[in-house]
Amino acid sequence: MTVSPDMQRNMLRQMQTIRRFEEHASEGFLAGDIYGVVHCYIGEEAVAVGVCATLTREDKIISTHRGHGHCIAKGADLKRMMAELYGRETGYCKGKGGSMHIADFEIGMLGANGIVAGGISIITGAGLAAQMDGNGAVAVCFFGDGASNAGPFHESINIAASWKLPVIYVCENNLWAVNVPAENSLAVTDVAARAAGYGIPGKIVDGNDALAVYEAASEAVAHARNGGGPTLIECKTYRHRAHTERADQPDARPKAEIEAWMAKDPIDQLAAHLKGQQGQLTEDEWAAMDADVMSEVEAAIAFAKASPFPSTDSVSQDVFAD
Amino acid sequence: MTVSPDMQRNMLRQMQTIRRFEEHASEGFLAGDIYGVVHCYIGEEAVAVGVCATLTREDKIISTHRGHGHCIAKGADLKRMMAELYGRETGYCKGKGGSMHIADFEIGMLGANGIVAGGISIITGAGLAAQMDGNGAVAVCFFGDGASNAGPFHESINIAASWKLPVIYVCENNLWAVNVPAENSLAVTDVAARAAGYGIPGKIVDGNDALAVYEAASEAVAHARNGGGPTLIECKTYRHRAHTERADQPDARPKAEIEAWMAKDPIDQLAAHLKGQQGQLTEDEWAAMDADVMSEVEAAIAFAKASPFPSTDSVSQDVFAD
Amino acid sequence: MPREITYLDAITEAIAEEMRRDEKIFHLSTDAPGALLKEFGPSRVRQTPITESALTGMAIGAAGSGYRPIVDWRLVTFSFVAMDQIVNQAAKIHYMFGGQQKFPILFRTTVGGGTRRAAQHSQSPYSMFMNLAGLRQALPSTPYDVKGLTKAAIRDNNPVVMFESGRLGGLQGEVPDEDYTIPFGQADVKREGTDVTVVALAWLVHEALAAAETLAKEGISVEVIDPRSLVPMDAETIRRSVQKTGRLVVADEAGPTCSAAAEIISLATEDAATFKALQAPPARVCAFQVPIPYAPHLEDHVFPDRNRIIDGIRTVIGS
Amino acid sequence: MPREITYLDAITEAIAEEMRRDEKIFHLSTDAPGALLKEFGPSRVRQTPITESALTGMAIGAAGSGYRPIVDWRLVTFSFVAMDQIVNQAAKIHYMFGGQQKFPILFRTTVGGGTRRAAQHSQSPYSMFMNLAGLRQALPSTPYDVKGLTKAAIRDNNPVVMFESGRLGGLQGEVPDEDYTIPFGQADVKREGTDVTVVALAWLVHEALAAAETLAKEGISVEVIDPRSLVPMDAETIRRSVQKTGRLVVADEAGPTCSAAAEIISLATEDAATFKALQAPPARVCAFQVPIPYAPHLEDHVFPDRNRIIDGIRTVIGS
Ligand SMILES: Cc1ncc(C[n+]2csc(CCOP(=O)(O)OP(=O)(O)O)c2C)c(N)n1
Ligand SMILES: Cc1ncc(C[n+]2csc(CCOP(=O)(O)OP(=O)(O)O)c2C)c(N)n1
Ligand SMILES: [Mg+2]
Ligand SMILES: [Mg+2]
Repeated sequence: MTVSPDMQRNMLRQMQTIRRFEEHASEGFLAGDIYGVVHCYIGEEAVAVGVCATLTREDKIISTHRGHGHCIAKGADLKRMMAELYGRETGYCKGKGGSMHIADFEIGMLGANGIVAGGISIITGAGLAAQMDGNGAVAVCFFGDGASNAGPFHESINIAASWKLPVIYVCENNLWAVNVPAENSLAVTDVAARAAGYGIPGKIVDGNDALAVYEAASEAVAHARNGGGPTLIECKTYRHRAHTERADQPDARPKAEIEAWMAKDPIDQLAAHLKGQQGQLTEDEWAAMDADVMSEVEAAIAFAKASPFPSTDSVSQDVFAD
Repeated sequence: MTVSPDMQRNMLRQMQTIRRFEEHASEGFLAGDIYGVVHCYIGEEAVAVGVCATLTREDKIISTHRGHGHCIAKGADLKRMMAELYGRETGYCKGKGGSMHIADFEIGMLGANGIVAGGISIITGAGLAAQMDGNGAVAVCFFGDGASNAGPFHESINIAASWKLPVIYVCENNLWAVNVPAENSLAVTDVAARAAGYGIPGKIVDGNDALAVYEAASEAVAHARNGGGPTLIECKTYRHRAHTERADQPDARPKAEIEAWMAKDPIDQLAAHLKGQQGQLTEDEWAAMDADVMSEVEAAIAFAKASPFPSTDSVSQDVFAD
Repeated sequence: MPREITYLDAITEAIAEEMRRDEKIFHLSTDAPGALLKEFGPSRVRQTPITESALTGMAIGAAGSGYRPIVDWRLVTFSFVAMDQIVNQAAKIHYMFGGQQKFPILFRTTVGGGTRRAAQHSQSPYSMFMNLAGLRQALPSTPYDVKGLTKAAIRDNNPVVMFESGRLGGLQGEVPDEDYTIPFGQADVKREGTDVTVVALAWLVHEALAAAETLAKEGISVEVIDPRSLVPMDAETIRRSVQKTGRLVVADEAGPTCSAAAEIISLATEDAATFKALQAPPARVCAFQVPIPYAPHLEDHVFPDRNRIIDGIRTVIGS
Repeated sequence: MPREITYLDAITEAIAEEMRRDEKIFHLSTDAPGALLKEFGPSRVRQTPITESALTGMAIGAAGSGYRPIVDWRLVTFSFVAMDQIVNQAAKIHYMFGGQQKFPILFRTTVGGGTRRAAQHSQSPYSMFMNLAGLRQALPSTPYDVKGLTKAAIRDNNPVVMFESGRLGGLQGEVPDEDYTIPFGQADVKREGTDVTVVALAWLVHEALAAAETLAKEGISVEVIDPRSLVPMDAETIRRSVQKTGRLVVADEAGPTCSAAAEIISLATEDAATFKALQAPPARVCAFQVPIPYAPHLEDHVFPDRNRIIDGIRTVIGS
């Protein structure tokens, strides 16, 4: 499958946007401007971007506690995202959600979620809605290796497979769930092996290779749009940072493992791939792209900082819809 | 694997005991002497008996809403079982549990359960206890095809497989869950296919053939006792009766399907097998065995009927243990 | 033209009428209701695997995608496997996401005992749901109320939990032919009286009415209030009644601890005017705080009934 | 010799001491506590998959097989995925099976807000558990109490839910060196007073003590009662206090509806002697009945604190 250089550059830019956004999210968190908890996606950008590049605005996705990357890849507004992290009125959730709860239903981003595996059945319901709509839209479920051991994974995929729902289940196997290595809690090496229990295709893909992810996702999306039902795609990847951005937390992962994966950075890889193709990306263009991304992120920060905090009266609003 | 004729006769007798016990449970229910709900196991006796014949008293089992067969196969006392159905003080649960909640921890029967898939993690914990005890005991989980779609199935088997717990998961695939055919809710034809997602052996066996069940269970039990971890055994079987004994309930199952399975009655099959072996079971012996079983069941009924109802004071007892 | 239909038929009618009106409504449950399945077919009335948790989540996702799902958990027992989706998702999602999307969902579920099905299948845990913010809830006691509240619930743009009383499924009552809804948050005075207020829920409404009838013969005038809707709860109607009668008994099939009855007593006593009017301690006439036992006479002993309500009333009026 | 240790260390100490004493005790959680893991190793302090439901069920099975498991659900948020095992199994299994087997299990879980982690991760739903029959429950407010109650919980032959206040994890307090337990069902009078009774839970105990200190300067004498154990609840101590002071405020971090606060108000008002002694309506000083928002000033606005307790006290004493 060939991905046009334009598209590759777009993907690279999105990946870099995720990275720069999160680098700031971490800083802002450590500075005390961003509250609660921040889980960074850094190192895994190729998954969200590779998958979402195959989707249209009508398609839906759902995310996890590690949600910034999925939001950005689906086209969320950096300003409203950052404002949400800053707890401002202009944020996606009016300051009520924070990092773990960003959603944008307008663009089909059905939300980050503080519950491991909590979104899997929700997006499966969106897949049912898409099937009932009959317009060929699909729904994509992002979830971790840890989530693949939880009941909702099983219940939802079984239903999606039985009903041939247009859902793509994308496991981000970053080998760890907080401080528990996947090999200690996953009875099989490959989450994709579980597809056999539902009679659906299960694919393993290098989750640090955006183009490989794109290719696998394209096939799964086409399969789903054609009424073929769900696919389980396992993306082998890794987070560069600790589980959250809290300063004092333990990280049980071996240094050598971290370094080996850092060397396989998905952004470096895609940039190198483009650079390796005559005329597709020069060092200067790459630097300019990054500068552009940085200024977009800075604009988002400025927007967030300039936005008012919500009024305390708002705590009683939106408990119920009209 | 050869099963001694003595053992075969014991198995036949147990199967007949389950059947006669339940024939009366149904009568008693329709007569208004047994209350609430009664789910009969009739037609599936070969599964409980074939599996439990491989177990010792130290081994543990857990059951479902359809629990009489498992109780009897594990050696429960018919009198106390019947007394429980009759709501008497002498019942296993002192009249507090009824048909859906019979347990006998003394013999390693950890209980019937009103929640589909509710027992799967409980018996997995008993398997963990057995592993920690280190005495080679195993734990057996009986559950339905319907339960195999539920989250606890997945979570528990994954843990058992990861930790190599000595648990045997026995799916009683009777093709229906109330009025929903398995083919509508199970994404795969064979529940055993799910074993691949946990890296454990998955076996399919004729659940109406007690000796085939015995053989499969023996292997799985030996594997577990030797530290090999869990096995998933799927027994293809069928219930002869409606989902419960309530008089007015709909039964969506096709008549022809019911009849075809009635013709494969597990008791008839084992009896025929024994009769076919010179000198192992004559018609008269079989009639005598049945008469003996009947009188045992009748003694249980008499015991139940002669037992006092619990006092109303007892409602406040056993909320907490001392 | 009012007709007599059962409580269960009233629910089915409500759902069927709404499904005819709005094709975005569909129904999910592990055993599809026959009448609905027959009229609307298997794509709108779906028989599902036994996965109440997944169904609950799927309803949220479908609601967030423009549908108006109905999920029948059936016995409230089974709602507990879906509790994460209920507590952590359905109740909070509208608020947590800043109100950006509506989630119109009806969750149906049967509560109560009396069926001799023991502890797991005889529960009345509505107060566990009431403790949550973000779910409308009702517990109707008559065919008329259940139809009107079910229709209101389906038209509501929020997740609503409709607790259907298992004991009342066969109860006959008048229901008009015309379309009507009953707004959430409006209690109904089922009988007027002057000596004591009995706030009763579901089946206990009927027991309270029977108790009132008995006591009327002794000249004791009992007012029976049915909150109908649990969230929001119509504190005003209850307080007004207690201010009139000076006495309060709450009758409920659930155990007392942290129950709807405790909430009603708190709503009454913490209000200055009501507190002032109260002439005797309020009383909870509830089930014993125990799991529900199987044997019929044990089960019956655990639950409150008209006789226990009469005793409760006698205590608060000091007779 | 009493030492000062933190609330969290007191819990760890309690568990470690009990684990040294009884090798049938083991610990299951999705992220094993470092100190316990180090001392007892990975077979007694197990890191598990993220499956709180399975862990809860496994604890029941292991308890029924002679072990004394401890399950840490961690945030109470995650207990909801285990709710079927909690409600339908753990709470009922001893009763339902006629008392034939004991199920000694400690379920640990962290409750409360203040961490800016928004609606899902800031919950205080203890009353949902209190509504169930069959689970002992506690919510301690000091290192001393949490150690003594945790040890009592581990030795108890029932499933016990220990609600650990997230806000108090770092709180220092005196804890003796010697072995001790605190029996369930005994409230503690944290401060004696004569004008008003404040029954407060967990973090609010400390806020109530601060409020009492402030009001003491105005000559208002506040009695602060900490129930410590939620099930059983020590109604006697609360009633005795209210009979003395004639006034009751209940302060809790949970929302008011069907809350522990509602239960405490009911226990007080339905008792004849206490009702008679009450000179003003009782008051709930609780969180607003909303999901918990993320932004710090919003979150802080939702929760009660010493100032709101002071306001509540002023209202009930009419000053
Ligand atoms: C039901 C539940 N249990 C526990 C947690 C705490 N928790 C948050 S993230 C996490 C690890 C998730 O691992 P994985 O699914 O692999 O995602 P990753 O963090 O690796 O992206 C845990 C245990 C939770 N959020 N939800
Ligand atoms: C969680 C849950 N949901 C629904 C039910 C109602 N129910 C009781 S038995 C049953 C069917 C179970 O099917 P299966 O597991 O195949 O067992 P079988 O009855 O066929 O033996 C259902 C849906 C239940 N008991 N528990
Ligand atoms: Mg992971
Ligand atoms: Mg079945």
